[in-house]
Amino acid sequence: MEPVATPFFFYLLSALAVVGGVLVITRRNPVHSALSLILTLLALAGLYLMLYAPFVAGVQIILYAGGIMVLFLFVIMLVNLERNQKEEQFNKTWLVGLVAAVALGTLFVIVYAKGQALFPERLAQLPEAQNTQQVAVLLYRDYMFSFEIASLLLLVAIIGAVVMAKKRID
Amino acid sequence: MVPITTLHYLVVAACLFVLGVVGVLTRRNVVIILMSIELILNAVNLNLVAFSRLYGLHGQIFAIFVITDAAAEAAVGLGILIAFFRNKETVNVDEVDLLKW
Amino acid sequence: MTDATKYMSHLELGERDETFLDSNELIINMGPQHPATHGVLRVILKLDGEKVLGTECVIGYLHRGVEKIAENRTYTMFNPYVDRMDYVAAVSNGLGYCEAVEKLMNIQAPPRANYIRVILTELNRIASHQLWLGTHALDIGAMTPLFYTFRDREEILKIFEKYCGARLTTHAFRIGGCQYETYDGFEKDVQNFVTFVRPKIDEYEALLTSNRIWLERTREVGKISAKDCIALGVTGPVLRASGVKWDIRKAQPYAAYSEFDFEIPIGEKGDTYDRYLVRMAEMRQSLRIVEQAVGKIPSGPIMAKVPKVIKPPAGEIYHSIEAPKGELGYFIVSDGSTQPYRLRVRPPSFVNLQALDIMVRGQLVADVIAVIGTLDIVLGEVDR
Amino acid sequence: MLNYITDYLRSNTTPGQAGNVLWALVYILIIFGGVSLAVVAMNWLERKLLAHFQIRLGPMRVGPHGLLQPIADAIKLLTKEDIIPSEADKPVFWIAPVMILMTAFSAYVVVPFGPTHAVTDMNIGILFMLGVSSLSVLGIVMAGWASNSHYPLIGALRSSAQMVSYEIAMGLAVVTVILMTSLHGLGIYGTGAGAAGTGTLSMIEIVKAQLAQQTWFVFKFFPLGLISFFIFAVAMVAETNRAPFDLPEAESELTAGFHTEYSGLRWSLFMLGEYAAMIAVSSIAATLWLGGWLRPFPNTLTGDTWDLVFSLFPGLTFLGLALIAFLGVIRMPKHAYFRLQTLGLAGFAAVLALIGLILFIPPVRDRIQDIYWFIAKVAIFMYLYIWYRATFPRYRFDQLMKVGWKVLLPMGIGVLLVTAIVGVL
Repeated sequence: MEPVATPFFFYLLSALAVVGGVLVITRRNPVHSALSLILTLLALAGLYLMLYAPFVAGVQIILYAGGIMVLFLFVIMLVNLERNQKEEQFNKTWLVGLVAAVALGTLFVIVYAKGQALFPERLAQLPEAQNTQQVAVLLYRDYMFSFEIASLLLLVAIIGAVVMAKKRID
Repeated sequence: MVPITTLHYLVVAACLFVLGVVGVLTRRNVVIILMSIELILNAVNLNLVAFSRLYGLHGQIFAIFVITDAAAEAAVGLGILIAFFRNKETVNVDEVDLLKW
Repeated sequence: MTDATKYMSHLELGERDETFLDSNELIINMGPQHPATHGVLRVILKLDGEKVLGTECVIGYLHRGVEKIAENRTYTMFNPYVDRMDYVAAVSNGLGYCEAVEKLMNIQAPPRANYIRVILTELNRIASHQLWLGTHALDIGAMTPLFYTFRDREEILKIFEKYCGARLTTHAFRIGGCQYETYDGFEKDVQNFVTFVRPKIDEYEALLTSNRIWLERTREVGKISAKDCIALGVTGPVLRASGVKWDIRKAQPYAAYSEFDFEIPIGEKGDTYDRYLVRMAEMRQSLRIVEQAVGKIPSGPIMAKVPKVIKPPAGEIYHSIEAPKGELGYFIVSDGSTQPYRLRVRPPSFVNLQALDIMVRGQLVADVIAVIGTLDIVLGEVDR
Repeated sequence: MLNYITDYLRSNTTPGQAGNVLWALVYILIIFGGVSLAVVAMNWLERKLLAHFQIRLGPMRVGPHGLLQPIADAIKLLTKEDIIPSEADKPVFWIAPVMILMTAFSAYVVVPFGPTHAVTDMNIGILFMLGVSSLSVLGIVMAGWASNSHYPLIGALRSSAQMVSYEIAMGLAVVTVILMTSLHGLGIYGTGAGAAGTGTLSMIEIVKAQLAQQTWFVFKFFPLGLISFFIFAVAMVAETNRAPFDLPEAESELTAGFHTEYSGLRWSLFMLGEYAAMIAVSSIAATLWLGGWLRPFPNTLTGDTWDLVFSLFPGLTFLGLALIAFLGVIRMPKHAYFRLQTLGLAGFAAVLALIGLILFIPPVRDRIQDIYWFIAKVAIFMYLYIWYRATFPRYRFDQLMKVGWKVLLPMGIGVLLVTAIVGVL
């Protein structure tokens, strides 16, 4: 069954994502930036749902929006300095950065314009109803080793974060 | 209306990617730089998931790994940030000009 | 004995910190408008995250100058004022004052008056402990005990009302004895109350004593050693919970206390849980005293021979009683006139409040609430 | 039109699965209205029950037995001045309550009130619910930060730390159940989405798995199911910031926690969100462990007679409520002042009795049964919430963290491991 009003939702969600992204890099107050980033993340979760990837969408919501962003907000509140907001927000090389970014964007546009033919327009009809089960099968069969490595990475990250953030007792 | 194709998603991803790059290159606040990196990772994720519709589920698996990675990166990055802030009372990157203090 | 001055807290309140990083201290102001400070106590907390580095009490929001007022009132006129200090235990305040003046004038209250005094004072002790239990439990988050204790405290207030017409600030006693003879059925009312409230105390204990969360919230919280207690002059249940068997009713018996058989419950560790247990046991002991007193109340006059104009001889006197909160002392200097030359009150709450700082240092913010509750302070008495 | 409705009622898919936008919207509206009504009812019930736990009467003035009190409260809150602190961050201050409300209500999208009574049956059902309810942390942090005041900020930080910690224990308990959907042992559950030994995240499929395995998961692999249920039941109280884990709004310490600076309508949105979240997590617990819409004793008391007996329960409940209301009418004081109230209560009783009678009509009876059992199970949890609040003191913050990380988390991991081992054996 074809989802209803696909273009409408696509444009809405993409607009939200891009606007959120713009706000992230322009807001003076880091908390506002973080909230904009949450908007982007949620819009992306919606896009994943439209791409028949419900599991990734769920992980996006629970891990990104509900986990990582809370961490960000926590840290922002810990280091939130009034003084910081009054300072110059962009560094001295902002012009160079902007030029580099524009060049990168142009590159993308060129690649997409040239390579449009490369992307086949056939859509693999992935059965949404079985998405989670299929992801699980792939994850625990073909990508078992990577999965274990990822868990190790997380462990290292936990220890690293604790070591970094722990108060030194002199 | 034009039907939504994979290319549409790729364009959105490209926009987010460029925004992330601009953020990393121009902002001074470390927290916002870290958030811009998250933007870049998300752009990549969108690409992966969009392609997974064409080439099978592997893209989604990669997206999940990227999210895992992002969690680890955020944890360590913010840990460093706190340690740094505790010593220097600032969160601006261009003031990180000493290797030791 | 330890040097008491080393416990006096001096917070440097100069720099205000803008951040919440745990490397810096945070100064937070609790009160005077705060639901858990039991009135208008203001506590300035110096925090490291949630950990308390130090406290400073700012008092005086309820200061009425009771001691100064005494110098401009005759001894009789000043009597009702003392009710307004510890308004939760007004009867005890009145007893202390009357006995101090009697001692100054060398008057002996008749035995029947003494018995009535003991009964009312002990009832008041139960009422005070009930109110403490309700509010203390509410501070720690248990809502229900409050309503249970208020239901039972109501019965005591009814007895007071029937006896002297007032419920809270009773002004029950006069210099030289009691103003009123007991009403018909007083003994029966008191007896009924004793049988009524015994199972109720078990009910409070059923709600709290073995409640795991209650144990975790009160055990090892706000510990104070017997040595520190003595050094700071802390008295009452707080002192007894630290293991010191000091109760003025036994140590220097006043009124008719030497004629009754009761025990002094003491604790071991001096933490909040022990203080809770001590007070619960004290309620039971008070019931025992009340029961004995009602059983053998003598007949006779209720007022000693007191001159019309109370004019104590020149001299000074210190008399203290065991109020529900601790040692309540009155120091009166008389110049031989009808008004005291100087009157000084030693209120238990005021002295006990000093212990707050050493009890909460190193503990968490939530414990400050528990400790303020367990000290059982009444701001009317702290500020006078 | 009528045909269309009856046709739809006979179908055996959820509107979301059928792609029927209209019916999905109708369901959403019904759920929104129903949950709001339930919150209002909860408000009244909580005050009444709490009062009776504490030997008081509770609201008695507005309407008979205070039945109209929630309406009076609502009017008061709506007409109250809406204060925004001058130093507050206005946009964030604005969005925070809306965020909490939105997350609380969007979780209901996947709650199965019956085999077809859900807005949609998502493939990631339970993951979606957990994810969306974890978003309410953001609302709390935003509210605390935007207020620009010490107490709300501390309340918000405490709250988010608490919710993030307990989410982990909660997730582990949920994973145990998901594992159970694939471990049948009896060899019955071999069809549908979870075929070939794979489990399922879909809320409806989880209940169907319980039906197929002929056991509620709370009793499965006794006592493993029970332990995981216990973990969830504790974690869910902490997750919704209710007593004895109500530290974020610990009245005696932080005045009112993250919503100290809120008043009027916005404050009522917080309350609405809180209660809606309570009902949402309770429905997760009911679905995952207590068999969702399944009636009690599905495997021992079988047969048409028992089916009939259990299908009479909804009607009987309403008749019972009507009876209580009638008793109230009889016990009303006979005084002119109370005439209106007595009449109102009698009318209320009559409405209840009428609903009860309608529920005895066979077609209605059959359709309503599932919903009735589901709501009954959720109601048990709501009662427990109130009971906890009346009984327990409040945990201290470090103790709360200790319970979360040192008790529930290892327990959750242990149960998960043992379940996996037992299931394979």
